[in-house]
Amino acid sequence: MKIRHIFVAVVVLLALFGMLLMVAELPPYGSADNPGQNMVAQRYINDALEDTGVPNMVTAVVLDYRAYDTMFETIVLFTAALAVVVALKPAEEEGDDA
Amino acid sequence: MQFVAVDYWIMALSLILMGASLALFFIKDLIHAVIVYGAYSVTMAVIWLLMNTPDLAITEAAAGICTTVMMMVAIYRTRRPKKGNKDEN
Amino acid sequence: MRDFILKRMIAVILAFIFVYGFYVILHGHISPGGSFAGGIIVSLSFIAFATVYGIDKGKEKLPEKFLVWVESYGTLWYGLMGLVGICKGAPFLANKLAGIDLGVPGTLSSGGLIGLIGFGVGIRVASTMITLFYTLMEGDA
Amino acid sequence: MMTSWTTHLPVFVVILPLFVGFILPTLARRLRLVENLVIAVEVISFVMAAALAVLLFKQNGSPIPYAMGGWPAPWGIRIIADNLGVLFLLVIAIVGLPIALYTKGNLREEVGGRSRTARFYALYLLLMGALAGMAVTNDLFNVFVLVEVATLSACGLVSAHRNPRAAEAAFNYLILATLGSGLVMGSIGFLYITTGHLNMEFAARELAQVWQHSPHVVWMAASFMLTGFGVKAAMFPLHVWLPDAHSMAPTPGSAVLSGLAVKGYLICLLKILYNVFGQTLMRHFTMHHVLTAAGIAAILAGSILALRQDELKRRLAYSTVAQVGYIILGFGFVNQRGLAGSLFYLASHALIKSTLFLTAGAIISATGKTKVSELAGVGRKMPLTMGAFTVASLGLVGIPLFSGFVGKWHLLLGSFESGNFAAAAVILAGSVFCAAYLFPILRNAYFQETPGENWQDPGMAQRAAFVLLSAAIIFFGILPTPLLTLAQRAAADLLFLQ
Amino acid sequence: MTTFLEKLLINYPYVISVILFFIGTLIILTQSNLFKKLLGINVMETATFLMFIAAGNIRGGAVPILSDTNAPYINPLPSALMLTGIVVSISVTAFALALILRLYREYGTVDANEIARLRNGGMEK
Amino acid sequence: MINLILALLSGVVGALLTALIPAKNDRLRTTVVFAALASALIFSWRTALLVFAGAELELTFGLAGLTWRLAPDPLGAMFVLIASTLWLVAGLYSAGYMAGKRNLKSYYSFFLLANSITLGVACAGNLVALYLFYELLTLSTYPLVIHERSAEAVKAGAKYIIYSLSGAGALLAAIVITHALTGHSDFTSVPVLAGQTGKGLNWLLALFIAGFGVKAAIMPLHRWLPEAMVAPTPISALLHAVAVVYSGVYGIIRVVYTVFGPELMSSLTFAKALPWIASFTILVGVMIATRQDVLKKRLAYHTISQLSYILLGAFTLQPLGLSGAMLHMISYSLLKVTLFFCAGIIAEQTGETVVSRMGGVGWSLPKTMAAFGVASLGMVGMLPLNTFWSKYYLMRGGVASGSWPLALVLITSGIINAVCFIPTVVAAFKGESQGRVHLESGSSVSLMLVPTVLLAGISLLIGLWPGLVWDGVQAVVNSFF
Repeated sequence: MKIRHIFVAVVVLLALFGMLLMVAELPPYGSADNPGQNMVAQRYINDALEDTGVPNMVTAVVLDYRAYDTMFETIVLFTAALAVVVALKPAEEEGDDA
Repeated sequence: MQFVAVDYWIMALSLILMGASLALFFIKDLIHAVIVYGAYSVTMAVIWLLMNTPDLAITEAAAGICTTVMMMVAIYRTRRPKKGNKDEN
Repeated sequence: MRDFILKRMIAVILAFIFVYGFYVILHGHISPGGSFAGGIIVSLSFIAFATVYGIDKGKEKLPEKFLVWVESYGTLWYGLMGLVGICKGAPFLANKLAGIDLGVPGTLSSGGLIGLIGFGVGIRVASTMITLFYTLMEGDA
Repeated sequence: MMTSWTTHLPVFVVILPLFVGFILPTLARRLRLVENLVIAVEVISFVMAAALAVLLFKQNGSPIPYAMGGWPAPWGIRIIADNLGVLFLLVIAIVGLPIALYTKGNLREEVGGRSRTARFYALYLLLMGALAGMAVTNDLFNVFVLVEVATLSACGLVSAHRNPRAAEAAFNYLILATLGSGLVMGSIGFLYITTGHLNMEFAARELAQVWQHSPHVVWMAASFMLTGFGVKAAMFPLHVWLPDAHSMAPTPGSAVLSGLAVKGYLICLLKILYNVFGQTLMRHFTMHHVLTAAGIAAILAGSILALRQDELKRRLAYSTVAQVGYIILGFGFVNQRGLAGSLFYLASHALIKSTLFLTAGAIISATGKTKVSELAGVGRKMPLTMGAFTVASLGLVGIPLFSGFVGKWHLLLGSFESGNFAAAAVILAGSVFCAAYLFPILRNAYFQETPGENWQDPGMAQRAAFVLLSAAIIFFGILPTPLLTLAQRAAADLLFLQ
Repeated sequence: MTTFLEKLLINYPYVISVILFFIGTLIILTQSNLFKKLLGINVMETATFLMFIAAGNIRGGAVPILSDTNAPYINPLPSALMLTGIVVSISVTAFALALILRLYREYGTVDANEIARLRNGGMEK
Repeated sequence: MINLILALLSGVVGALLTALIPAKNDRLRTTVVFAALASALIFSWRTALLVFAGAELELTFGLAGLTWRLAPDPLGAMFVLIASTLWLVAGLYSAGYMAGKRNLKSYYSFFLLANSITLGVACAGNLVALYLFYELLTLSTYPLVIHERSAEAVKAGAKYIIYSLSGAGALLAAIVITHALTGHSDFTSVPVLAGQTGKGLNWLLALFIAGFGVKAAIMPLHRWLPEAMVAPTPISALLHAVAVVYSGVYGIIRVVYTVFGPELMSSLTFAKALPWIASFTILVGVMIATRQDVLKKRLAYHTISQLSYILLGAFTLQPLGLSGAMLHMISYSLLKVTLFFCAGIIAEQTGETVVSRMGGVGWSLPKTMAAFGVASLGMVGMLPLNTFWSKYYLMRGGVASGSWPLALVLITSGIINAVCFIPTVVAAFKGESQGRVHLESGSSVSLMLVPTVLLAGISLLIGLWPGLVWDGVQAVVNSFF
C-alpha cells in the first residue's frame, strides 16, 4: 500500500511540474486581450440583449446560445436522480411505484 | 502587470482553500472533514464573487451547501451502530 | 432536533428561503443567480423542513410520486420548449429566430422562451434535489 | 414538410431517445408499455440513422451541419452529422435495437422490481441519446457534458444489478470515470484558454497558429485528454475498473457498455485528437506513438488477462480491453487505411461484443453457471444462443466473411502503410489469443457430454435479438461496403484529405 | 522577458487551481475512505472550475450583466460552462453517496480496503 | 463451371444433410456420405480433366470489399484429383473403422465439410480465397482432431489450432502486403509479384513460407502434427498425412511458382536457403521417426520428412524438380494412406500400437502386413514402386539446380527410411502368430482392408507404369515453365 502511495505521489508531482511549466505559457491572467476575450465573447457581451432579450449575459449564454449544453446539464441531474433511485431502491418491492 | 487589492484578497483566500484541502488528508472524523469542505466551498464562492462571476458564486454556495447536507445525511446513516463499530469511519 | 424553538424558527425562515429561491429562479435572466441556484435554494427549504419535522411529514407535503412527475415532465418541458423552434420552422432550441417576442428587456416576462425554460429547470432541479435527499435519507430502509 | 423533417434529423436522432427516456420513470406501472416504447424508439432511431446515411451518400459525404438555436458556429453549438458521426449513429442504432429486444421481459432476475426496471430503461435510453450526441457533436464542452451523461447513466446501469459487488464496481467506475472527466475538462480548459474557442474547427484553426508559443500547453492538453478518455475507454494501463463493471452489470448493461459506451468515448477522443490537434500536431508531439504503444500493450495484456479468467463475463470484459487496443492502435497509424480499419473495427466490435455479452447473459441465466469450465454441452441444448455466440467468436477472431476480418484487413493495410510491422504482428497475435480464449468455450459447448439438465434457448424477443445481431455480423462481413465507405470517408475527413 | 516565476505569479489563479487539482487527485488516489474520495473529487472539480473562471476574468472588469459601467464586461462564456460543471459535480456526488450507502448496507463499512478484504474473504468461502 | 461448383458444394450439402439426419440412423447416413463423396469425386475428376484439357474455369465474387476467385489450374487440378480420390477411399475405410463408434454424426459432417474446403483450397484462384479456405480448413478439421474428446485430444486440438491460426496470421500479413504492393492477388500465368524489387521481398517470402509451412510441417513449425495423431486413424491418414498438410505444401508451391515465380525466386537470398531447410526437415524428421516406438507417431514424423521431399522439389526451381515434386505428391499420398490404414487395422484388430511389440502380427494379418510391406518399400524408394520415379526426378532436379548435395540428402534419407520401416515388416513376420484379437468395436475388417489393398495396388501400378500420371505432371510443369 505504502509503495503505491509513493508511486502515486511521484507521478502526481511530475505532472504538477509539467502543469506549472504549462501555466507559465498560458496567456496572462486578467488581461483584457486574452484569447478568451475574442469575437465569441464580444458577441455575447455586445449583442446578448438584442439576440435574446436578457441583460444577464450568463443566462443568455446558458439558456440561449448554448441551450443545447444546458439541456444535457439538466439530463445529467435527471440521470443522477434515476441512478440514485436505482442504486438504493430495494430490489424486491413489487407494487411499489415511486 | 500590477496587482490590485482584489488580487491580494484572492491570494489570501486561496491560502484558506489550500489549507482546507490539505486538511482533508488528515482529518479523521468525517463530519469534520465535511464541515471543512463546506468552508472550502464557501471560500471558493467568495473567490468567484471576487472574480466578477456572481452567478456562479450563488450557485456554488447553494451547491456547496447541498453537497454538504447530502454528505452529512449519508455520514449519519453510515454511523448507525452496526456490529458495534460506531466510531469507525 | 425535535426542539420546539427550532421548529418555530424554521417555519418562519423556511418561508423566506422558499420565496427567495423562487425569486432567484424567476429573476435568473435579469440579475445574478439563475434557475439552477434558485432550484437548489427552494429544495433546501424543503430539505430543512423534512430534517426538522421528520421525513414522513415532508413526504406528506411532497409525495415522491409527485416529485417523479415533476422531474420527468420538467425535463421534458425543456425539450418541448426546444421543439417550439422546430414547429415554427426554425432550428431546435431557437428563441429569437423562431419569432418569439422577446419582451421588454429587464422585466420578468422578457427573454422569450428563456424565462419559461428557466422556470421549468428551476422547478425540476428543486424536485430532483428533494428526491435525492429523500432517497439518501431512507432509500434502503 | 418533408425537407424540414430531414433537415432536423441530426437533432431528432439525439433527442428522441432522451425525450422518451424522460417520461419512462412515470410509466413504471405499465412495464409492457415501457418495453414496447423502448423498442419503438430503437426502431425509429435506426430508421433515422439510415435516412441520415442515405442523405449523406446522396451528397457524396459532405457533412450535414445543424446549428442549435440557429446561432452560427463560434457562438452557438453546431452539431455536424459527418461521415464519422453517421457511421457511429448507424452502429448505435444497429446494436441498440437487439439490446432493447433482449431486455424485453428479461430484467426481473437481474434488476428487480418495476420502478427499478423502468429506471433502468430510462438510463439505457439516456445513454443511447448521449452516445448519439457524441456521434454528432462538434463542440468541446458539449463533448464533456455528453461524456458526463454517458458516464452517469453507464454507472447507473452497472449499479442496477442486484449483486452487492455491482455497487462496488459502479463506485470504482464512477470515481475513476469522474477523475477522467476532470482531466478531460481540464484539458478542454487549457484549449479554451489558449484558443478562446470551443467549436472544434475554430479551436483547431486558432491552435494551429498559437501552438508554437505554448508547446507545453498542447502537451498537457493532449496528455490530459488521452489520460481522461483513456480511463473512460479503458486504454490498457487505465482499464482497472472495466472488468468489474462490465462483468457485474446486468446483461443488457454489459452489452451496451462494452459494445457502445466505450466506443462513444473513443469517437470523442478521435474527434478531439484529429479535429482539434490535427495530424500535424499529433505527429509533432508524437501522440501517435503513444497511441500505438498503448494499443499494443492493451492487445497483449488484455488477451493474456482474458485467457486467465474462468468466469465467462469477466473473460469477455478483458477481451474488450484487448479489442479497444485494436481501435486505439488504428488511431495511432495516422493514415487513411488504418483509421478506416479502426473505425470499421469499432463498428464490428460493437456488434460482436454485444452479441457475446447478450448470449453469455442468456446462457448464464438459463444454466445458472458462470464459469467457462462448467458450460459443457450448452451448444446442444441452446443451439440458437450458442450459434450466435459462435458467429460472434468467429467474427472476433477474424475469420474471413465475418465483420471482424474486414476491420483487421484494413488495420493491417494501415499498419504496413505506416511501416509499423510490430503493430501488424501484434494485430495477428491478438487474433490467435482471441481464438485461444474463445474457442475453448465453443469446444466445451459443442464437443463435451451434454448434461441432462433442461436448458433452453430464451424467449422469442431474445432469439430475435440474437438472430439480428449475428445476421448483422455476417452481413457486414460479406457486404461491408456501406459502412466501409463511411469509414473511409470519415478517415479522409479526419486527415483533411480531399 | 519575464522569468518563469514571474509568469507563474502573474498567472497565480491557474497555479492555485493546478495545486488544488492535484491535491484533489491525491485525495482520490490515496485515501481509502470512500467519503474522502468523494471530497477529493469535489476539490478536483472545483479547482477546474476555478481555472475556467480565472480564464474568463478581466482585472477591473465588470460583472456580465448589462449596467451603465465603463469597465469592460468579463467573458460570460466560462461562467456559463461552469454552471453546467457545478451541476455535473453535484450529480456525481449524489450518485456516489447513494453507492456508498449501498456499499455500507452490504459490507458494513465505508473503507475501500476493508471492502476489498471482505469481498475477497467472501469469495474464498 | 457447373462441375466445379458441384464438386465444391457436394461436400457442404452432404455435411448439412448428415448433420440433420438423426444420430441413430446409420444406414441413411452412410448412404448420404457416400453419395456426397462420390459426387465430389465425379465432379472433381470432370473439373480436373477439363483443366488438363486446357479449359479456363473461373468464378469471381466481390465480397467483403475484396475479390474472391475460384480458378483451378493444372497444379490445383492435381491436388483436386488426389484429395477427392483419397477422400472416397478414406470414407470407405471410415465406414469400416468407425462403425459402432460414438459421435458419428459430427465425425461425418466435418469429414464431408473438410472435403469441400480442401477442394476449395485446391481451386482457389487468388490468395484471398486461398486464405479463406485455408483458415476454414483449420476450423473444420479441429473437431476431427478432438474427436476422441479425451484430455489428450483436447490438448492436441488446442495445439493444432494455435499453430494453424498463428500460421494463418503470418499468411494474412503476407497477403495484405502482397495486396498493398500489387493491388490484386489473382493467380494467372504471370506471377503476382513479377517485376517487384526490394529487400523486403525476402521477408515477404519468409512470411508466406511460415504461414503455409505450419500446415506443411516444416521443421520448427511441425510440433502440432505428431500430437494431432490422437485423431481416429482415417483422419490421421487422410488429413494429417495428406489433405491438410498438402494444403500447406500446395500453398508453398503456389507461393513459389504463382506468387513469386521462378525468376523472382532465383534472385532472392532467402529462396536459396529454402532447399536446405527442406533437407534439414527431411533428415531430422526421418531420424526422429526411426526413434519412435508408437507406430502412428513414427508415421507422423515420417510424414514431416516426406512432405519436405515435395517442398525440396519445388524449391529447386527446376522443371525436373517440380516434376519430381508432383510425382511425389501423388505417390507419397497413396503410400502414406496405405501405411496409416494398415496401422489402423493393426490397432483395431490386435490392440497393438507399439512397433516393438508387433512381432508375429504379420501372420495374424497377412494381407494388411503385405500392404504395409509394399508401402514400406515404396517409402524407401525401391524400384517397382512409384516413389522410385519421384525420387529419381527429385534428384535430377536437385542436380540441375546446381546443388548435388541435395541428391545425397535424398539418398541418405532413403537409407534411413529403410532402417525405419524394413525392420518393422521383418519383425512382423518373425515369431509366432498372436492370433487375431477381436476387439468389440464392431469395426468391419473387410471394409478396411479393401481400400488398403487397393491403394497399395495403385501404387504398384503407377510404379510399373509411370506414364499413367506423367501427362498430368507435365501439364503442371508446363503451366509454370
